[in-house]
Amino acid sequence: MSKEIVAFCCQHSAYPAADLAGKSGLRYAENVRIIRVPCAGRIDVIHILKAFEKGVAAVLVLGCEEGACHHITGNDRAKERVKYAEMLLKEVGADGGRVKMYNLSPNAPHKFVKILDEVSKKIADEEKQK
Amino acid sequence: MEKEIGIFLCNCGGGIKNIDFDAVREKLVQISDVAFVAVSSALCLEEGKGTIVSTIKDKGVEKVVIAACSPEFTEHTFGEVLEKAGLNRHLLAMANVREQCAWAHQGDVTKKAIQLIKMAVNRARLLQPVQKKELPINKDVLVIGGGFSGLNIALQLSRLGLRATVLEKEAVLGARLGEAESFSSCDMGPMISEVESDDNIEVLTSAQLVRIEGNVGNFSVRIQKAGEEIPRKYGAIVVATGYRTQLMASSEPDSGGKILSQAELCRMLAAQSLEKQPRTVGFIFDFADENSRFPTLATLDNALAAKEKWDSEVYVFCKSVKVDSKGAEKLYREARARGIVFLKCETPPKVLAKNGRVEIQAQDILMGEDTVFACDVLVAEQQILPAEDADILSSLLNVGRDSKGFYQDENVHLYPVALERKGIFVVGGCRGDLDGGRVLSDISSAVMSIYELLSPGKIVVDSEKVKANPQKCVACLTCFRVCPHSAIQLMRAENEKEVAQVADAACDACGICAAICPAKAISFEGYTDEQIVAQIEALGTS
Amino acid sequence: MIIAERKLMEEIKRLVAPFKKVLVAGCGTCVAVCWAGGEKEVGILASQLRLARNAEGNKITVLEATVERQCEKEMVLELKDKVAEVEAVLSLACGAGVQTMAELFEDKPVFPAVNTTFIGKPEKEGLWTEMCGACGDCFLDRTGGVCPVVRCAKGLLNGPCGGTRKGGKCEIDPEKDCAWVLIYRRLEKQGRLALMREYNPPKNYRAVKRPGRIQAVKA
Amino acid sequence: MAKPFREILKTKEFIVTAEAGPGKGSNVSKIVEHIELLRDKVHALNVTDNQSSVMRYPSLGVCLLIKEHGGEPILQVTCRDRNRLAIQADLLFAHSRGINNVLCLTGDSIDVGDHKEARQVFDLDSVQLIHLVHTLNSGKDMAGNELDGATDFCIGTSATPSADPIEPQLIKVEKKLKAGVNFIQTQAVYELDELKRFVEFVRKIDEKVKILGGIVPVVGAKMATYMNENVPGIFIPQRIIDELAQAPKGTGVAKGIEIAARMIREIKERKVCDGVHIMFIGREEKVPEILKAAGLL
Repeated sequence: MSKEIVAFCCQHSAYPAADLAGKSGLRYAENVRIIRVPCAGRIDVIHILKAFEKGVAAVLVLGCEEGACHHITGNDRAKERVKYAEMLLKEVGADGGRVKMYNLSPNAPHKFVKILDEVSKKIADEEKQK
Repeated sequence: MEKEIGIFLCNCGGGIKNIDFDAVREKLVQISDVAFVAVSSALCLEEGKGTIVSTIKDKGVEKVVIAACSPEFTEHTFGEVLEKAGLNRHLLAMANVREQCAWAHQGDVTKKAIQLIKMAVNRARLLQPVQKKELPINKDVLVIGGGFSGLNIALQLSRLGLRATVLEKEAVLGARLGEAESFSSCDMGPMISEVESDDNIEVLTSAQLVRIEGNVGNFSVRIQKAGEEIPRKYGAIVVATGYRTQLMASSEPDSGGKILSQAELCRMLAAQSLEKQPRTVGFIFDFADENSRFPTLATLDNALAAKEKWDSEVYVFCKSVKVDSKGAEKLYREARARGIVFLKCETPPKVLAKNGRVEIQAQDILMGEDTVFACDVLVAEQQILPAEDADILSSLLNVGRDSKGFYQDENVHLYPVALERKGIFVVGGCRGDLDGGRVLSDISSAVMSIYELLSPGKIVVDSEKVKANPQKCVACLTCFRVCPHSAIQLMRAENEKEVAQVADAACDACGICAAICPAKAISFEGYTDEQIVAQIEALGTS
Repeated sequence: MIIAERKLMEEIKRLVAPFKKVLVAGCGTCVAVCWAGGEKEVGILASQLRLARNAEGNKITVLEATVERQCEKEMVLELKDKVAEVEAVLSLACGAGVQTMAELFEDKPVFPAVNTTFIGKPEKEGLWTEMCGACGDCFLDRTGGVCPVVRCAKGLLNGPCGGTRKGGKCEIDPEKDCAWVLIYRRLEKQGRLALMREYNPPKNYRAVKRPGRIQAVKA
Repeated sequence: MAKPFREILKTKEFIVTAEAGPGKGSNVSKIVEHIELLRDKVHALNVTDNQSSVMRYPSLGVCLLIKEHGGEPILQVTCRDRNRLAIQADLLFAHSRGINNVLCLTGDSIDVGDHKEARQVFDLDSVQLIHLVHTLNSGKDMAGNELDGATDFCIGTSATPSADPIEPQLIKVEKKLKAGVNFIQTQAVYELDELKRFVEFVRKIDEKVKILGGIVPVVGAKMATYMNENVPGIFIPQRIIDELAQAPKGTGVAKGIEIAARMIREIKERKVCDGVHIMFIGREEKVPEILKAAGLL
C-alpha cells in the first residue's frame, strides 16, 4: 500500500466536500487519511512536521475559498503556515513540495477529488523517478 | 491498562458492503484499553441508540468511539445519546467509515476502516469532558443610527418586548432621509413620532458610541452625549449607520443650478409653482458602479416623475441598466413605454456647461458616433460610499469591512446581517448599496436573530472549551491580535499577572489562537495538539 | 523586550552533527513573545532535527523542554536530569540564557539555536523593530522619545545625515524611517523644535564599563 | 603655488572647486595625472575619504601629493572610519604638512560600501567634527589638554538642499553655521530654486559663509535612475532623466556635460551662490571640458 496522504480538512468546507464526494459516488485514491479540524487556521506547522516525521507521502491543508472563510482569516493564516512549513522542510532536505494548501467550498466534491488525484499522481510520478 | 474505551461499529443497515466488520472487530478488540467492539446495523435509529446507552451503562466505559457515517450529521445525536448514558457528550470520537471510506473507494476497504477507527481511538483516549454553562445576559439592544433601518428595528424589537436605545449622531432622527433620493420614497414623519412615543425605545440624539468592552450578551459601552460619557450595558448591538452619497458632477462649476442631485430634482418636482419647467432633463448613472441598486431605482423613478409632471424630454445616459431590485424591471419598461430615451455608452459622457444649458457629449454605442445633447437640467450620477465615520466605528467595534469599505457584505458564512463578532449585527445602507426590498429583509432577519439570541435571557456555552493556561501564558498578545471574533481579552485575575482569557460566549471555536500561541498556552478541547498528533500516530501501522 | 531570530537549519545541523542524543531547551519569556524560542518553536526545531537526521539515515533522539526563564539559575536547574541524559544542549534562549545554561552544565556543550538581535517592540503582529541599544546613557529626553543611537543607521546625535531618502526614509533602507525625521516631526508636534536646534556634544560611549555589572542596594 | 583657499574665500570671485577620487591601490600615477590636469584650473581640489564607504587610497595621501604638485587641497574627513583620537591625530599631521582646508562630513553608511561587514565608528558626527576642528584651532584637544602647536584650519562642510523633507536638514545646517564654517559645498543640485531657497536660508544666519553649488554630471538615463536608487543624497529630477534618455546612443557623456555646464552658467549669471563644486568621480579628466563649456576656462 503506497504511503498515506494526510488531509487536514476544515469542517466548514473540505470535510463536507469529502462527504459529498462519497455520497455522489466519486472515487479517489485510497491512501488519503482525512483529519477533521474546526478551521484550516487550527493547523500549525508542528502538525505538518509531525505528519512527515511519521513518514507520510504528503500533507494537504484544505480550507474555505479565499474571502469566504467562516472565521475570516483562517484560510489566509493556513496558507502562510503551509508556506513556512514548506521552507522548514526544504531546510532539512525534505521535499517542500509535499505540503500544499488548497481552497474549496463545501459544494465542490469534484474539486476535492481533482485535488487528491492531482497530488497522488504527482507523488506516483516522483516515486517512479526515484 | 484499565479498559475505558467502547467501540460501536455500524454497517448502516447493510449499506456498507466493502468493509468486513467481523475482521474489523477482531483487530480492534486486541487494543489493550478497548472494553468492547459492538457491531450494529442502525445505530442512528431508536433501537440502535438504545443499545448504545445500555452497553455503555453495563460495561462502564468512559470514552466512546463510533465508526459510522459522517459526524457532520450524527455527531450531535450521538452526543445526546452519551448524555443519556451519563457520559459527557464530548467524550465521543467518530470515524467516518461510510462517506469517506466505504463509499469513496472501490473494492474492499477493511484495512483503511481499521486505520480510521484506530485514529479515532487514539483521539478518544485523550478526550476530556466539556461542561455546558449558562451565562445570564442583558436583553437590551443598542441601535447605532437613527435612519430608516435603525428606527424600523427599534420598533419591531419593541413589539417583541425588547428594549432598544437608538443612538443618532445628528440632533434629529431621520436627518439624512430628509433629502429623499427618490420622489416616491416614503415620508419618515409618522415612523419618527411612533418611535418617540414608544416607551420601549430610548432615543439619544447627537450622541456617539466612544467605548465598547465585553461581548455578546454583556457589552458594556460608553455613550458620549452633551460632553459627558454615559456608561450602559447591552446584550446586542445593531449598526445601521447608512451610506453616504457623493455627487459625481464633473469638474465644471455648477453653472447656475443646472447640474443637480437626485434629491434636488425631487424638491423641484415637489415644488407646486415652478416658473419654468425644464423642457429637457438628462440623467447620468451606472458608470461609477455598474451594479448599483439604489441609484438605478432613484433614476428610473425620478425620470418617470419628470415625464409625468413636466412632460419634458428625458434622456438617460447609462452603461447597462441592471434591474435586479424588486420592481426595477417594471419601472424600466414603463419608462421606455413613456418615451424616455436610454442612451448606452461605454465611457462616462463629458458634461459641459454652455450658454446657460448643460451639454452632454456621449459616445452612443448603438449609433456609433459622438452625439451631443443639450438639457435644461442634468441629474449627475451619485456614488454610494460608506459613511464618513465608518472606519472609526469599525475600529471601535473591531470588525472588518469589505474591499469597498462597507461592512461585511462579501462573506458567505455571515450573510446577510451577522458580523464576525457574535452579538453585533449590521443592517441596511452601511452594508452596501441596497434597495428598499433588501433593506427590509435585512431588518427582519436582524430582528429575528436578536430575538432568538436575547429572548431566553441566557446563553448556553461550552465552558472553557478553548482555554488559555495562566501559568504558561506570557501575555505576548498574539492571540488577542489574531482572534477574528475579538473573543480574547487580557485579564488580571486577582493578584495574578495579566494573562490572556478566552470569553466562552464570544469564542467561535476556530482554533487560530491555539495554533499561533508561541508558548503553547492555549488548549482547544477536542482538537488539542496532542489529540491531532495522536491521530497521525495511528498512520503507517497497517 | 529582547528580540531573537532562529538560526538557519544547516548551521544548527552542523552543531549537533556529532551527537546522537540532544536536548532542545526553550525559554518562556522574551524569545517566546517574539516567536523565536518558546515551547512552540522547541517542538518545530526538534521535529526538524528528527526529519533531517532520518533523511540522512543517522537517527537522532531529541528531548524537548521549556523553562520559564533561562537566565535564572534555579529555573535552568529544573533541566538537570534531562541534560544528564543527553550529549549536547541546543538552547533557544537569548545569549544570557545560553550562557547561564553553559555555566550550570559545564560538562556538556551548550549551543545557541537563535541569534539575539536587539531590544525592541512589535510594530505589528509578527514584526519587531529595534528600539534600544542599551548604551547606558539614555538620550531620549533630548529627542522627544525617539532614540537616534540605534534607530539612526549611523547613530548620529546631530542628525539627519545628508543621505536621507525622499519622504524622510533612511539612507540605507527605504523601508525604514530616518530617526531624525521622526524626531523632527515629534518635536514639531510638541512645539519643542528648539530642543532639536540645540547642539549635542559627543556622547560618553563608556557610560557602561563593558562588560556591565550592576550591584543593586543590598536589600 | 596656488593661492591659499582661505584667501580666495575673502574675494568676490566665482569660486570653482573640483573633487578627485583616489583609486583602490598604492599606485598613484592616475591621481597625479588628475592633479596635474586640474590644479591650475580650479581654486581647490577636494579629495574624497573612502567615498561611498569603498576602501581607497587615503584622502590625506592625495592631499600631500596635491601640495607637492603646487595645488590647493581640501582634506575631506568623515566620521565613519576613525574615532575621535584618530581624527585629531590625522588633523595635526595634515596641518603640519601645510594642508589647512578641511571638509567635515558625516560619511556614508558602511552598508552602501564594499566592506559591508565592517564595524562603523561614528564616534562623532559632522557638527561635532566642526566643533572639534575649532577646538584644535584654539590650541586644545577634545579632552581640554593644551596642544604644542595649534592648527589653523579653514573649515567647510556639506549640505543637501534637495532633501525631502527639507526642514530637519535646515536645522542641521543651522547647527553647522552656529558652530562656525568658512564654506559650504552642497550635495548635487539639479533644481535651481532648491539651491536658491537654501542660500536664502543660510544668508539669514550667516552672511559671510561661501556657498558652492554641488554639480554632479549624469552620463545617461540608466545611470541617473541607478544613482537615484543607490547613491545617498542624489535626487535627479525626471525632466533631466528624460532629457538624457532622448540623447542619441553614445552621446550620454557629452549630454551630461552639457547639462552640467548649463547649470553652472545659470548659477553664475543669476548669482545664485558663490561658486560651484564639480564632482565628476571617475571622469576627472572631463572636468576641464565642463569648465570650458560653462565659460569658466
